[in-house]
Amino acid sequence: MIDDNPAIDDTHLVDKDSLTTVDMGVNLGGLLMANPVTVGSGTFGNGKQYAGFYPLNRLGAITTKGVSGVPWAGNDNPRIAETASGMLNSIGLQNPGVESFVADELPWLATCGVPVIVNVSGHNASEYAAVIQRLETESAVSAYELNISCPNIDCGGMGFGTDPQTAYAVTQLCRKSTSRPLIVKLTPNVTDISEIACAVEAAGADAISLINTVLGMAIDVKRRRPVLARKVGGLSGPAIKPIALRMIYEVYQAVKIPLLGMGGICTASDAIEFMLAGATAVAIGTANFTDPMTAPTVVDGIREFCLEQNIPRVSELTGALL
Amino acid sequence: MIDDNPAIDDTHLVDKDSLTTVDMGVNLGGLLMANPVTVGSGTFGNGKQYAGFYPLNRLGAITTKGVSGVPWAGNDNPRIAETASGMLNSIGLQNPGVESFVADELPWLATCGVPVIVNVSGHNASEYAAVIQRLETESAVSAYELNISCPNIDCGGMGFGTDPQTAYAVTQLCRKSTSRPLIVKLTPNVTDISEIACAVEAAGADAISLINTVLGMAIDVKRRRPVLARKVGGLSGPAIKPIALRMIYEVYQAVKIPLLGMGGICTASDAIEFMLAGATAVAIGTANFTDPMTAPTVVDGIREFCLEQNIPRVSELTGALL
Amino acid sequence: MVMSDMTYPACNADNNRMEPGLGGGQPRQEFCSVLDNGFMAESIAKIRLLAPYVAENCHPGQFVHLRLPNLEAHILRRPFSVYAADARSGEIQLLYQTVGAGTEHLTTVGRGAQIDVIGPIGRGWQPQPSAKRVLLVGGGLGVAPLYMLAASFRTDVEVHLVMGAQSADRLICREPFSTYITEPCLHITTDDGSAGQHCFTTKVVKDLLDEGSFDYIATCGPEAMQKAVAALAAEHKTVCEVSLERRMACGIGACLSCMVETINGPQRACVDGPVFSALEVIW
Amino acid sequence: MVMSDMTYPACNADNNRMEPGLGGGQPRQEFCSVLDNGFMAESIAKIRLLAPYVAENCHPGQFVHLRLPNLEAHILRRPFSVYAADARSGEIQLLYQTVGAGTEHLTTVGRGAQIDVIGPIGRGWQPQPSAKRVLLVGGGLGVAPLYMLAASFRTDVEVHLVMGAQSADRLICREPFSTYITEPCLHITTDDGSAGQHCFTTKVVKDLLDEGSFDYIATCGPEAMQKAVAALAAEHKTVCEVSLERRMACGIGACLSCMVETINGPQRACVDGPVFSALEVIW
Ligand SMILES: Cc1cc2nc3c(=O)[nH]c(=O)nc-3n(C[C@H](O)[C@H](O)[C@H](O)COP(=O)(O)OP(=O)(O)OC[C@H]3O[C@@H](n4cnc5c(N)ncnc54)[C@H](O)[C@@H]3O)c2cc1C
Ligand SMILES: Cc1cc2nc3c(=O)[nH]c(=O)nc-3n(C[C@H](O)[C@H](O)[C@H](O)COP(=O)(O)OP(=O)(O)OC[C@H]3O[C@@H](n4cnc5c(N)ncnc54)[C@H](O)[C@@H]3O)c2cc1C
Ligand SMILES: Cc1cc2nc3c(=O)[nH]c(=O)nc-3n(C[C@H](O)[C@H](O)[C@H](O)COP(=O)(O)O)c2cc1C
Ligand SMILES: Cc1cc2nc3c(=O)[nH]c(=O)nc-3n(C[C@H](O)[C@H](O)[C@H](O)COP(=O)(O)O)c2cc1C
Ligand code: FES
Ligand code: FES
Repeated sequence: MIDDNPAIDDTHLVDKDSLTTVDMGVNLGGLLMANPVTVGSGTFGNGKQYAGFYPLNRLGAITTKGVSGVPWAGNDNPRIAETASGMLNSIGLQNPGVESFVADELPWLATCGVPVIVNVSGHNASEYAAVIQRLETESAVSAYELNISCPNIDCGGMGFGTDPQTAYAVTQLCRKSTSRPLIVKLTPNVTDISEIACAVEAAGADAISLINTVLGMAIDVKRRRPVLARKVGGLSGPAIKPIALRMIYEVYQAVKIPLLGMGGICTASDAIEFMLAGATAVAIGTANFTDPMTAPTVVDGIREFCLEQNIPRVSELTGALL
Repeated sequence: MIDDNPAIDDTHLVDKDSLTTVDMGVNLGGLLMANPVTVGSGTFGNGKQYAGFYPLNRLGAITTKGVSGVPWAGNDNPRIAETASGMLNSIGLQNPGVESFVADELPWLATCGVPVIVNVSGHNASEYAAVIQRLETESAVSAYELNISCPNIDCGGMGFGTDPQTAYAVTQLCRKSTSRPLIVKLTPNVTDISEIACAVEAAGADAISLINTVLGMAIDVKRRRPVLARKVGGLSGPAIKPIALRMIYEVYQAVKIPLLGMGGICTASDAIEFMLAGATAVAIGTANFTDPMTAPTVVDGIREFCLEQNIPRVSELTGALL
Repeated sequence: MVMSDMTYPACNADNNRMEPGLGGGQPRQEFCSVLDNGFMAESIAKIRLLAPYVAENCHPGQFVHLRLPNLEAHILRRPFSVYAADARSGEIQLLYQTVGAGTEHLTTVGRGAQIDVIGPIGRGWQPQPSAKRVLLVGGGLGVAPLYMLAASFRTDVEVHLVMGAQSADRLICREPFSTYITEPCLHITTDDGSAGQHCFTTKVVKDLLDEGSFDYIATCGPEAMQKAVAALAAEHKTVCEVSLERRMACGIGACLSCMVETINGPQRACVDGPVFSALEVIW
Repeated sequence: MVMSDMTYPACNADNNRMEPGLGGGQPRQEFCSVLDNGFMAESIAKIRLLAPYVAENCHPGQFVHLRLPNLEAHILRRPFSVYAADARSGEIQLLYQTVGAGTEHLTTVGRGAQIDVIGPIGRGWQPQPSAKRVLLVGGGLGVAPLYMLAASFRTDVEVHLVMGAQSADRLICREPFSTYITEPCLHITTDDGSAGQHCFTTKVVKDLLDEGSFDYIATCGPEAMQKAVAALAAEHKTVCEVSLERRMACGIGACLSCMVETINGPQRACVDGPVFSALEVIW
């Protein structure tokens, strides 16, 4: 899957018994990452908030908050609820729109020394494509992640990700707009995730990211109301890890393009589980809230694991279940 | 929904300020339960194992382990894995078959003084119907729960619950075999749970139970293998509660028949959340493992809540979101 | 639990809105030892932590975001105002009310336990340096973020405090506040009349504003109370700041869980607040 | 940590297969105080619990299923063999090895903490009452369920023990066992030769069986070792019981997580075992 990456094609040089360094580089559908760890869109702002905790170039890539063509207001408060080993959110892709993103966020992101994956939202296929077209001339952008899986907006979002035809159509239109790496992010709220994965692969996606949040709900029994103003929201965090892993495992068998795995990753061991199931790279989402140092800690832990296990290239972990 | 239950039609007699008793009775599609709490099939054996912890007539009903026409061997070991606030199982409906169930389990169950819901499994529609036909003459049986949602068998099980046509067909065939309350248990592993719920309602189900387990996976990074011998399994426990609640909430709006809610219930407050979302009764599953006293504790807690909140009949909680 | 032996950092008038995590007095993650933790009244407790960075850098009105120890299934941190901070000893104090699983559990954490703390966070109080007569209004545990503010004024500022509680036994901070605010300026109210005046804080605020003018009002407590205080302040054309609570995930400006509607568009309670100009907020 | 001042219930030959939860000496839920908890060797610890019901009713080879305190996201209990039980004082002791999150965390639980315990559970050892010369074979922490068994034999029974460990410092129970089994009958092996013979237990078992006949063998430890011991026993036509570990959810026979393949069909390790006749097991 990533045989075309010359930087990591040196197994023959490595003396397994004296491994002192690990090649942490991965190639996510054309996006070269110095290590396999990025962040989950929407859980990391546009990076500034975490820059005081560690230099962001310790990440393999930054993934931005969802960006749409025009400003979106998002949903009413409360927007979050805590659940057992997880949380629900119904932020609703609040964002100031692509122009403001280009003006206020991109210049700073360009200075971080790390690839930038822009997460793209829209209410219909042409809105997605319009965001991409606007960003094509921006050199700070390295790749796009199409969010066709947000459960928190009424029109667009998850609707695109539950139907193979619509998923195909939006991917194809965006594909025509860019030759940059195009990642399509899928929703787990489907009967057959492989079917959707195959559709977006056929439409020209370079990689697939999964999973977005699982539709869920919480109720306040005293107030007799849903906790979230929007009633339902997206479940994320450790609770959903087994669901995410299963889907990575299924999709890895169904498609040839690489996978960006996420859903409840908190530790290096979690991340390695995702890679073994078939992910080329992984994203840290909700765990950023629990511990802002999660992402660099996971990077270090993956490296240590490879050293211990005499694995010279991290990319060897991908799909390497025995 | 349960207006036809005369036993609980006495609101006008109750002085709200001096509530000292609560009518805990519910009517689950014709099955009268003394309180709204039963157990999740497969998490309670056939009851004997818990009879030493409390008298089983503290439950509203006992739900048996899945029963098939002939003995089923189940899956290889390991069959379980612990996950964050949850567990995976791939038991695979191991059971000694309906004849052995009738000979070895029913006589004892008949002595418990509590309705018995037999959970029915099959590889095809006629196998389900055959189990029901065999049990029709057994007076100890009060209701059937069709498990068309088990993720742990290759043929049958969840396959029935992900397609509305098949769900309709199996329900219809079983409906023809019995006039006892027929509950159909749905899988959450679908894009649109309401569609399946409507299909089984149209086919004559008296009630719907949901959710069965969510398909998931765990990987042992050191051994580089899936933890479960069957690789994937069903996720249950508190982790899935938000998913279950959301599905109850959706299905309650889609069908008229009553719902038996389950998925991660550990406390009375959890159970009340399910009732507010639309469940007429609830089942305690995985929590039996964590604490064998969960079910009676939940019954007591629901009663206390009703007393505190001046709710004379527990059935008033069903769907009572403000 | 005596507070009077502590000194507090003076209020820094340069306390601008911060984008956290960019160095300077920005939030950091500290692993803090619990020095002491115990009830002060029914369902109200105080925890003392060794948090040198927060203690040194915290402005009045800022908060910390802490991870509940030994509650692994509760993955979100919990925000608490810094009640007191002593840069010399590195100690901070938080007051908290047991309202749910997290705060209930927090009461079981003993001396010596380690707590993962992010702080100091947010925009604190920003009284005009020229303010000469100021009014602080705290309802319930809303007094917590007002204590460092009270301590921050120069001695020539006349500081009034209206402190409301359900009942006398819940007036937990009366004594410490008396170091900075004494009798004629200290106005107590209780819902049940068991101490001070038998009314809500807003009644006293109204009377005080009617009696004489203030340069600055700071209020924290139930949102309905803050809204009412804000309305009174607006009526009397008095500068007023409020401190708003929202459910928070990240606590550092990244997730947009904690939005407050303002006339300047949606703002994050965690880093654009929790203290807002009362005129800015769309209630 | 001295064991010799404890007495143990005699082995009950009527210890039939139990369907738990039906009264009598059946499993109950007890909330137990931790009396003591500490390391005995690297990654091996002993915990003492006040568990009067288990202490009174436990047969050698039975286990308890305990809930990990303060690990709310770990919803499954953990099974541990009862190492020692004193009906008089109500105390039980467990030996445990830190192998994962649960056992790691258990080491942090201090004196006075409460642990939710279900027990005693399962089919214990069932040596023939007529047995005169018996052999116990314990690998690693597999010695734990053998200690109460050793204590249960009448003094006219010749009890041999083969005790294997990785190294000398991990031979944690040598001293307590010596109350019941002395020199010529105590056979030590270590993987690294740092104590006793430098070999696996199975080598010694083979030698002993070749030298003279035994009436009964009981073994616990790594499954490969148990299988090898079972094969040697079968060769020598000696009655042999093994104690098997399986992942357990309920621990009381309800969930079918813990199946063992036997010639009598699938059996539950928790209640049909953990002790099985070696001849019954399909390895
Ligand atoms: C900036 C700020 C400062 C605060 N300062 C204090 C203080 O000094 N003392 C004090 O007692 N409380 C304070 N609070 C409220 C405190 O954060 C909540 O009481 C606490 O989070 C409740 O946690 P729980 O687990 O006990 O409740 P639960 O209801 O079980 O919590 C569930 C979820 O809701 C959130 N939540 C519940 N109530 C509130 C609330 N009032 N505000 C924000 N989130 C909430 C929790 O953080 C958690 O994510 C402050 C809140 C904010 C936003
Ligand atoms: C009947 C019986 C008696 C036992 N007696 C002892 C004893 O006296 N001393 C001792 O140190 N250990 C004993 N064990 C093993 C002990 O239960 C496990 O080491 C322990 O559950 C590991 O928990 P963990 O959270 O540290 O490991 P993790 O690997 O994190 O646990 C994950 C899951 O796997 C299960 N698991 C992991 N290892 C085992 C195992 N070997 N057997 C069964 N389940 C396992 C856990 O219970 C849990 O459900 C016994 C097991 C059984 C079945
Ligand atoms: C608060 C919050 C906001 C999110 N916003 C977005 C978003 O804007 N675009 C998107 O594609 N995914 C969004 N997600 C989904 C995450 O990127 C991620 O797919 C999901 O949370 C699962 O990973 P986790 O369990 O590690 O958080 C959001 C998740 C959370 C919790
Ligand atoms: C070990 C185990 C065995 C189960 N066996 C069955 C079964 O035989 N038939 C069935 O319909 N559901 C079975 N289930 C599903 C439960 O009845 C229940 O629907 C599910 O676990 C969700 O509820 P919970 O989270 O409270 O456990 C089983 C679940 C577990 C954990
Ligand atoms: S809590 Fe995340 S932005 Fe305020
Ligand atoms: S652990 Fe449930 S049957 Fe043995």
